[in-house]
Amino acid sequence: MTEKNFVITREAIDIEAVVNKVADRNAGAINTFIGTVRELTNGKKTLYLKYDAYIPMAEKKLAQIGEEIQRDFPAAKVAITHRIGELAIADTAVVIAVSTPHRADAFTASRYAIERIKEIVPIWKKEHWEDGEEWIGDQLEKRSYPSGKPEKEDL
Amino acid sequence: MTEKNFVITREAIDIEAVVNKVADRNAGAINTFIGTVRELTNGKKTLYLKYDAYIPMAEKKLAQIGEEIQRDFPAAKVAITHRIGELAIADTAVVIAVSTPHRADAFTASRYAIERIKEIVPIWKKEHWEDGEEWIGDQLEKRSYPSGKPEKEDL
Amino acid sequence: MIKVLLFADLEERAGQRIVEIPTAEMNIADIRRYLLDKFPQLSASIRTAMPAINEEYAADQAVASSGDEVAFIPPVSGG
Amino acid sequence: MIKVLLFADLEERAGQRIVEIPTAEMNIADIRRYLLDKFPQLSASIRTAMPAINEEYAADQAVASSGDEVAFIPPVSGG
Repeated sequence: MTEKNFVITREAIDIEAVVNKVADRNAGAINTFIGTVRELTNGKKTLYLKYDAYIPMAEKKLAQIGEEIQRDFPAAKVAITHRIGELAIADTAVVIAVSTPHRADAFTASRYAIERIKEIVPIWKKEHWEDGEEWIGDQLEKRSYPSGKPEKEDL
Repeated sequence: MTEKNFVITREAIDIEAVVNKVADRNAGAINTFIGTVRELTNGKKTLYLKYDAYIPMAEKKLAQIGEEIQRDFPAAKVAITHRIGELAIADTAVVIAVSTPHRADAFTASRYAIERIKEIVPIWKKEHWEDGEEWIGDQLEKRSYPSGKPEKEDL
Repeated sequence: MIKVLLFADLEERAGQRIVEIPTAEMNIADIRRYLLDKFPQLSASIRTAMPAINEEYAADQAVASSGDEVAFIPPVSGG
Repeated sequence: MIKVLLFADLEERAGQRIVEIPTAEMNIADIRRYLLDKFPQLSASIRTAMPAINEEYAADQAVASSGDEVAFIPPVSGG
């Protein structure tokens, strides 16, 4: 898996280009997860978003997610592109593509990748509403880090 | 949901065009399942495939799958394109796109759609190997139909 | 006249996709017998095929009328 | 000299992304204290930020040396 399968970009993401990175003669299934900017969250209207990232570490952590997937599914191919900068409603923020010989694994791995992005990849989203703006933290809302950092097994 | 979200075609499938059909201001997630032609199945080498379909009924059954998904996830948008004719290794046979406000539902619905296609949509695949060819039946391999037809609840 | 469609290996074995039965009414079970009489080579395959009338799956007891389109659908393998 | 990066609300509160600490060695806990001393307005946020050294998450006891890049990573929200 080459490093350029895991990319942070300021440009609009070409979905087909990400999918093509994982195309494979022995793949029977490709699962693609596309994260898009939603207008309404809990009834509150988003005007636009800004994403920022610690780019080199973010690309490294995306690649790590790819390696974690290949540990479970050695035949899998993974590509992830995340966009940063200002995004409008319905814009694509992230595209994950995973190919595997059999379809169940592609679903499992793609789901794993998006959850893992929300755990370990240094990317931040700032929501801009009509009445203010805020950096959004920890969308997983599944755990807090009382020690100020994730436990070893989370990273 | 318009009927043209559910299409049988003889042309190569434009993945981005299928995804665009489900784009939505209130979608936060789009899951895409892409079925591709795999070269090796149980060690046997496929040269190419031929798909055939009962086209009007197949499009109707794809639309029915979309309605079944909306019964469970009313905010979901669904589009499915299945290609027929002769396909080469790594060609795309089917593209399913589902958008939902929240990501878990997009995964669930997309998985449901591909399993359901393999149950009820009148499309057939003929594998061509070096030493022969065969129409492939019931890839689910989960049930047989002793009565010669699926039970009512399967349709 | 009832129009009957055969697909995949059924079509291949029969050597044709469309069979026209010159009758006003016939139920699915009788249509299956009619086809087996005309194409004995369908024997194994037509038993596992699902019948449909006018693009909806139908039971063996369902009756097709003149103008209806009946189809025999072998186990599907799309995706 | 240790280079420290602040992101998201940390950057906004500090008014800068890069802080340079003129020292040969310092552990993460001490770097956090150094930053709080310089930018008291980071108080709430820096406690929930994860430290990293040279692009890998690191513990509070980990020691950064001159030339290393330390980062404080607020709860992430990509995807």
